[in-house]
Amino acid sequence: MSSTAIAPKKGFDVKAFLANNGALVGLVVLCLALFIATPRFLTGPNLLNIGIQVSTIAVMAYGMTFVIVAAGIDLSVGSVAALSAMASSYWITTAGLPDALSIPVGLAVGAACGWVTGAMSAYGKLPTFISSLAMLTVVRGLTLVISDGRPISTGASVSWLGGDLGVVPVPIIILVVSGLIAAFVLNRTVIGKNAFAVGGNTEAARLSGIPVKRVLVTVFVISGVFAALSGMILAGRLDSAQPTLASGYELDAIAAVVIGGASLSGGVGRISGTLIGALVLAVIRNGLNLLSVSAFWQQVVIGAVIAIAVGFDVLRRKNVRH
Amino acid sequence: MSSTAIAPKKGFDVKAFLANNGALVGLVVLCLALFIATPRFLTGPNLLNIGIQVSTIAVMAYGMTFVIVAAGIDLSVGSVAALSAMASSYWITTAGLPDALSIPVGLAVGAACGWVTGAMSAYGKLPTFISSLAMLTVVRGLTLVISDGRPISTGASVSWLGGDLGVVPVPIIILVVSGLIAAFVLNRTVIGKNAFAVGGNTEAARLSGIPVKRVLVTVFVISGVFAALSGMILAGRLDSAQPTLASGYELDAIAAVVIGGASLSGGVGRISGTLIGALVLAVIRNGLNLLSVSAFWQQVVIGAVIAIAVGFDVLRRKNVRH
Amino acid sequence: ACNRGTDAAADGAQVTLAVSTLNNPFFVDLRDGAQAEADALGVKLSVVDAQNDSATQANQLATAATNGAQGVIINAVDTETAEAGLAPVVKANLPIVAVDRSVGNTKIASFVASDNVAGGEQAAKALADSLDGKGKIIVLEGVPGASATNERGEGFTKGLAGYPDIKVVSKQTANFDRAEALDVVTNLMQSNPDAAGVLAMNDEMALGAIQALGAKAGKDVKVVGFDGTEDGFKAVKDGTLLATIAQNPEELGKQSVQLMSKAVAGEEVESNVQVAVDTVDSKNIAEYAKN
Amino acid sequence: MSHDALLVLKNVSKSFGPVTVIDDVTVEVRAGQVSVLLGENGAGKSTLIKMIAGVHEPDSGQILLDGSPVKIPDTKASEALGIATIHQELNLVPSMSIAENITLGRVPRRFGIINRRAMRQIAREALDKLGLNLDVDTKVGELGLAQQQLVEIAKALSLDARVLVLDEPTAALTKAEIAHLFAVVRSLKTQGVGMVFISHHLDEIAEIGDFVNVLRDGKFIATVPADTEENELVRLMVGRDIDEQFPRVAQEPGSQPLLSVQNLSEGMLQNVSLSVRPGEVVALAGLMGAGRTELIRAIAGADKYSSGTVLVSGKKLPSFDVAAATRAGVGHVPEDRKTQGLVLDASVAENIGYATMAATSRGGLVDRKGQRERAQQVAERLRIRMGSIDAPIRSLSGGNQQKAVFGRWFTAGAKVLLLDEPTRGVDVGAKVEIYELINEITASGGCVLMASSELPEVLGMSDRVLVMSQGRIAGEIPTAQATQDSIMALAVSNVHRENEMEEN
Ligand SMILES: Nc1ncnc2c1ncn2[C@@H]1O[C@H](COP(=O)(O)OP(=O)(O)OP(=O)(O)O)[C@@H](O)[C@H]1O
Ligand SMILES: Nc1ncnc2c1ncn2[C@@H]1O[C@H](COP(=O)(O)OP(=O)(O)OP(=O)(O)O)[C@@H](O)[C@H]1O
Ligand SMILES: O[C@@H]1[C@H](O)[C@H](O)CO[C@H]1O
Ligand SMILES: [Mg+2]
Ligand SMILES: [Mg+2]
Repeated sequence: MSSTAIAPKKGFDVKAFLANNGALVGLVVLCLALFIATPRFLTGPNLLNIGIQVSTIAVMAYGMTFVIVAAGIDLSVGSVAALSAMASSYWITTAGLPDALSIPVGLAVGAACGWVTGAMSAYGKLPTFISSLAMLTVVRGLTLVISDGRPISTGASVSWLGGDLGVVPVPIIILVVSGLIAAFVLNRTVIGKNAFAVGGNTEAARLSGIPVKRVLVTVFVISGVFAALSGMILAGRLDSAQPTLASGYELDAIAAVVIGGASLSGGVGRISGTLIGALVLAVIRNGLNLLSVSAFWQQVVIGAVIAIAVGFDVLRRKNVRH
Repeated sequence: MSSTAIAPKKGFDVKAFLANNGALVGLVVLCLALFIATPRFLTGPNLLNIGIQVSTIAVMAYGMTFVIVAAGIDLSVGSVAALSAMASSYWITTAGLPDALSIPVGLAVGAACGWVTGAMSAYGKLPTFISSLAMLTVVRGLTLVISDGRPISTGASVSWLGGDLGVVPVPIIILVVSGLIAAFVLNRTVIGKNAFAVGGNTEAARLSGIPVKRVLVTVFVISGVFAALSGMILAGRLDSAQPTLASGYELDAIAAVVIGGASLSGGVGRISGTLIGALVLAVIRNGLNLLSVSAFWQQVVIGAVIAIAVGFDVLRRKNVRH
Repeated sequence: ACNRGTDAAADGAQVTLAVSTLNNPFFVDLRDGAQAEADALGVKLSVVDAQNDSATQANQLATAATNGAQGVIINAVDTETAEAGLAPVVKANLPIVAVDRSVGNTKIASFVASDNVAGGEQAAKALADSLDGKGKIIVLEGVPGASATNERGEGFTKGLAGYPDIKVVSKQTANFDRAEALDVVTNLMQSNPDAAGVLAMNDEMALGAIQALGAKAGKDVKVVGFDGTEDGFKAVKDGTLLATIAQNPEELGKQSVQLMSKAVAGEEVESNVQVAVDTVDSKNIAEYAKN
Repeated sequence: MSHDALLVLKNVSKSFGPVTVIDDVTVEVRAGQVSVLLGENGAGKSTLIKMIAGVHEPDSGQILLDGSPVKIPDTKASEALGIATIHQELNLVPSMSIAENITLGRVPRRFGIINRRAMRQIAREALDKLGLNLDVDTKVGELGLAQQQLVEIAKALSLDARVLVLDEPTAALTKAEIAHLFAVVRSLKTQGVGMVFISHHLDEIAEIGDFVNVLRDGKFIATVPADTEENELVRLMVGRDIDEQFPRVAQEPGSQPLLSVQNLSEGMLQNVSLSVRPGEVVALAGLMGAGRTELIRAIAGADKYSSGTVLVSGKKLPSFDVAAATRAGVGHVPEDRKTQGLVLDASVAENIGYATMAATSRGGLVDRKGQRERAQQVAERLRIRMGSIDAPIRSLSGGNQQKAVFGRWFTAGAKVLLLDEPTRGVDVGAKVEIYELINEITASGGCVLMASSELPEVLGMSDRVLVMSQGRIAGEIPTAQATQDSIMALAVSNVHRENEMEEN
């Protein structure tokens, strides 16, 4: 008897492909439908638009993927994006400190927020839904306090995040580069693998000597940093940090991660899936605008398409598990 | 040899009391603080106000408790409240049909929405986060479509829901009566027990012959009906069904359930806890208004108090488990 | 820079109307005014709703710049950020008409609006006068940080400056929302039972306040709103609302489309169109109320 | 086929994807008899009985009940046909009470309203059959694994089924509970209930079985009488002979204790002191609920303790810190692999590698190649039967999962191995592999503290036996002098004897 008695079939396996790319199929179907419906969809400028538009949610969702993989949830990302953008703009515009530091300051604020949320859950034992809900409110309040409810202009470096590098929009570059980094950290480093273990079975992870609390704090710090980056991209695109920036984005970010195949009960998730999930959302919105669907019906359609896109993902799971 | 080696202590057990009433302690502390801070807090009229104000979130959260106990989540409740209120008002005000049926129509709409969400998850295998998120968007869109973005006046019976019966406000009566019904169904009926079983261990429930899918649909229908009731109370208090009614309330409703001691991973939850959770939220808001805390700082304080209130609940768990 | 829609030429111009939100009757009226005019002129109007989010609006504007629209009418979510959001539209060389809210320094064909600061001032004066210049009042603010909130707040301050005996006992937000105003005012009347007036930044919140005040509304406590919505007028007629600052959203929408269709045709248009803001109270309600 | 067959699985097959797990197997269940299913880990025993339980439908073949073909698409259908199943892995709702679990899916009710009195009554009767004196309102999550297993058994018994399937019900039980269970099984036999019994404890087969169906690699091998000699059963099962079931090679223990526990108290544990020297295997014996698991967990850092010290090589370990214990060379195979041992969605390689991941990483990067190779090696040594090293561990049979948890600590090079029922559900052949690894660890200067309810294992593999009773160490016996009776005598003693038995 050999320990690997059961040899897997070789060659291209359609089921296996579907298994790993359920949401991708949904995305492709969606794009095909739009391509048939309107010639404007598949033009260079429109694709660039989609790339820019997807960047904020996708970057935020990259960070969220870590939290969800570790079986948590981070409702604070929208608020953290706003506070970070506000802090980085305050730093230069109001406080007059060196612009070179404004992006690091924004990222540090994001990390600090994430640390607090993570620590409340890891050491204070609050469910992450509650710690991050509390932070959602607190951080939005702080954003209003430091801005006095008014927008603050961004400095040159944050504005650059929303601009172009040659012909390529900077948000798209960040989308790709930060996605690669996120995927690398999630799949290749101890941090990422620990997140999977903690999310898959916290007790088993703990009994294997994995520092569960530190892992929880770490994933929230990562989420905070990505949220900060996302907030600064958004502020950069608007040339201004708004106190209401990114409010409600948390649900979109979570949806992107889940559409991408992650499970809210933890242990499962991929950065490429998250990107696909974010693209599904961005493409639906873009397409409905292109098709001039009435604003009220747009909402109906968006909801339906989210359900259908994830439905494709469910199909794949049927093909695999029993 | 005795298999019950560890005999439980008799007499009043402070730990056990805390164990079952963590959030209650948080609420009491909160009330004491407010009582010291402002004499207006503990007046009859103000307590009635709180009762009325808590009713919408609490009623919504009663239904949510069933879903969370069954390890689901229902993000659609705010939208369902709005659609039901709108439908019941449209029924009489716009369509001119008999007022006597407007409340049943509203409840039926809520049940139907819940059925769809539940069916998407039970039979379509979508995670409840996604099915209910899709419904959140779809149902809000439908509300806008039927109202064309404008408020519709409520009929007499829905308005009555927001009025008084003698000296007692009807919302408070509904708060109490529907709470008792919810607690009865959750604890004493097969429906409730099945929800606990499915949420506690789906696989075990399935292997024990519990119709898991039907249970999932049922809890969503219950949630839909309570959301509808909550929406009609709110519309009754305003004498008008608004297209934006109850938007964002889902997070409050979920927070109430979790503050009340339920676990988002399912299998745990109590209606009395949910009521306490909703009261914590309502009392904070009422108190901050009474104290005229600035709008910006209010958000900071609300977030902090949510974290602290749940912190009390965590304390209790420390005292009990190992 | 992009393919302009030649296919649209047959039925007239193709224009995008980017609205801040349609969850508020005010903007629904604005859209209706615009749509009616567009139908009359044979303009193909596509309406997008940003749901009060600047970034969503920026996305919609970017899409409009590449989807073959020949002009963009914008009701900005926020004045400050509109400038950046409109950049792709400017780059595509499309004419822009701003409606209701200004769009910073962007070069636009025309701006159609009523003045929020002036309106705020009028509202404050109407309330102060009815209280004979003295008494405690409550201010209900809109969504924190929204330009309408900031501008009307500025107007309130200006308007109340002339009445030293009017005391603002509490300033709270109800996020432009009727249900929220109901709870906030109920609570505030507990801590300030002797308040004599409520100054609300829009009609929705004023109506919530009236609901909270019950029988006191219009008698012991005067309420002033802003917008002139249908429900607002009805409340003025009933005597529960002292006054509302009527903007004319339908007119705003209508004019913006007229201006746009001229701009698309290459005609010169007036760069600044003021739509009158009126204080509507029991004296002149008959001219406004529809029924 | 005999004519008193109650239930027949006729030429059934089952594949998962490309893998054929059950290949044209025919077995029968007879009224009033216990049919034993015997086979190695992964042979297909659980898969086969899941066809009767309504979990899997056969891809081909037939199920005959009373001679006529039936379909069993789900659990309800199975129950309706009078079949009750105790699955290998526990299927209880931890947040619900014992009574609620026992009546799960069939609570006594009227108009949908639960009759709580009747519910408790049913539960109490079911527990009584097993001689269990537990409060039926206790939450199942608060029970130890053995008690949970008994609740699971009680639940199936309360169904009054015609066919009762027991998939390794005794794996987590001590002798006393097993005796109770077998008494119930015998009385069910007289009532004409047909039973299927799966166990890796060969001595139980002769004791309770009537005939044995042997499976190997998903294929039917033979039907033999239950009193067939153990060696013959092993040969049928693994296809080769096993020389020695307990190949313990004792070492001369070192002089300084490697693991030393002093006056540890927490919960039911009272002033527990013990020490284990390099090269030693010390067994912890005791009755169900004696506190062995609690002790092992406290030493491993899994639970807090209120007083006492744990030393490894003379250095104090912080309380409640598994990571620190791991760094000090402690390895812990927990009692319940499913809830405490495994990340079910992760691959076999990842599960084996958790304890070495951080230590072998470079610059925070996981050494993926090395991790896989190490996992592959240990999987081969332990003969883990799997699709591939990258298959999710969920798809492995229970015994193979158990071997993977063990493999994790072997790979990590743990010096102090804390084993809690280490061979639960492991077949005779694979047990030997695990024992060999234990030998290897002690030969290289490591030590093992092993809680086990399997007395043959305790007697066969340890050098010394510590017997626990009610949270105390009731006594110590050198294994060479220990007998089942001498151990049991200490296990039931509730007297305070710590003075007599203070060691070192
Ligand atoms: N859902 C599944 N998907 C893929 N493979 C599976 C699945 N369930 C079982 N298997 C495979 O089927 C084989 C038989 O498993 P089964 O659980 O029936 O073994 P068993 O005889 O009960 O072993 P044990 O004694 O360890 O419990 C194993 O190789 C296992 O990996
Ligand atoms: N998490 C828990 N909460 C409450 N009681 C517990 C918990 N874990 C164990 N116990 C109880 O503590 C006692 C000691 O259990 P432990 O598991 O240590 O015993 P054991 O000797 O390992 O026996 P077995 O594992 O066979 O049950 C038992 O009575 C058990 O019910
Ligand atoms: O003018 C509008 C209305 O007053 C509305 O109520 C809020 O937003 C403003 O811009
Ligand atoms: Mg098995
Ligand atoms: Mg044990």
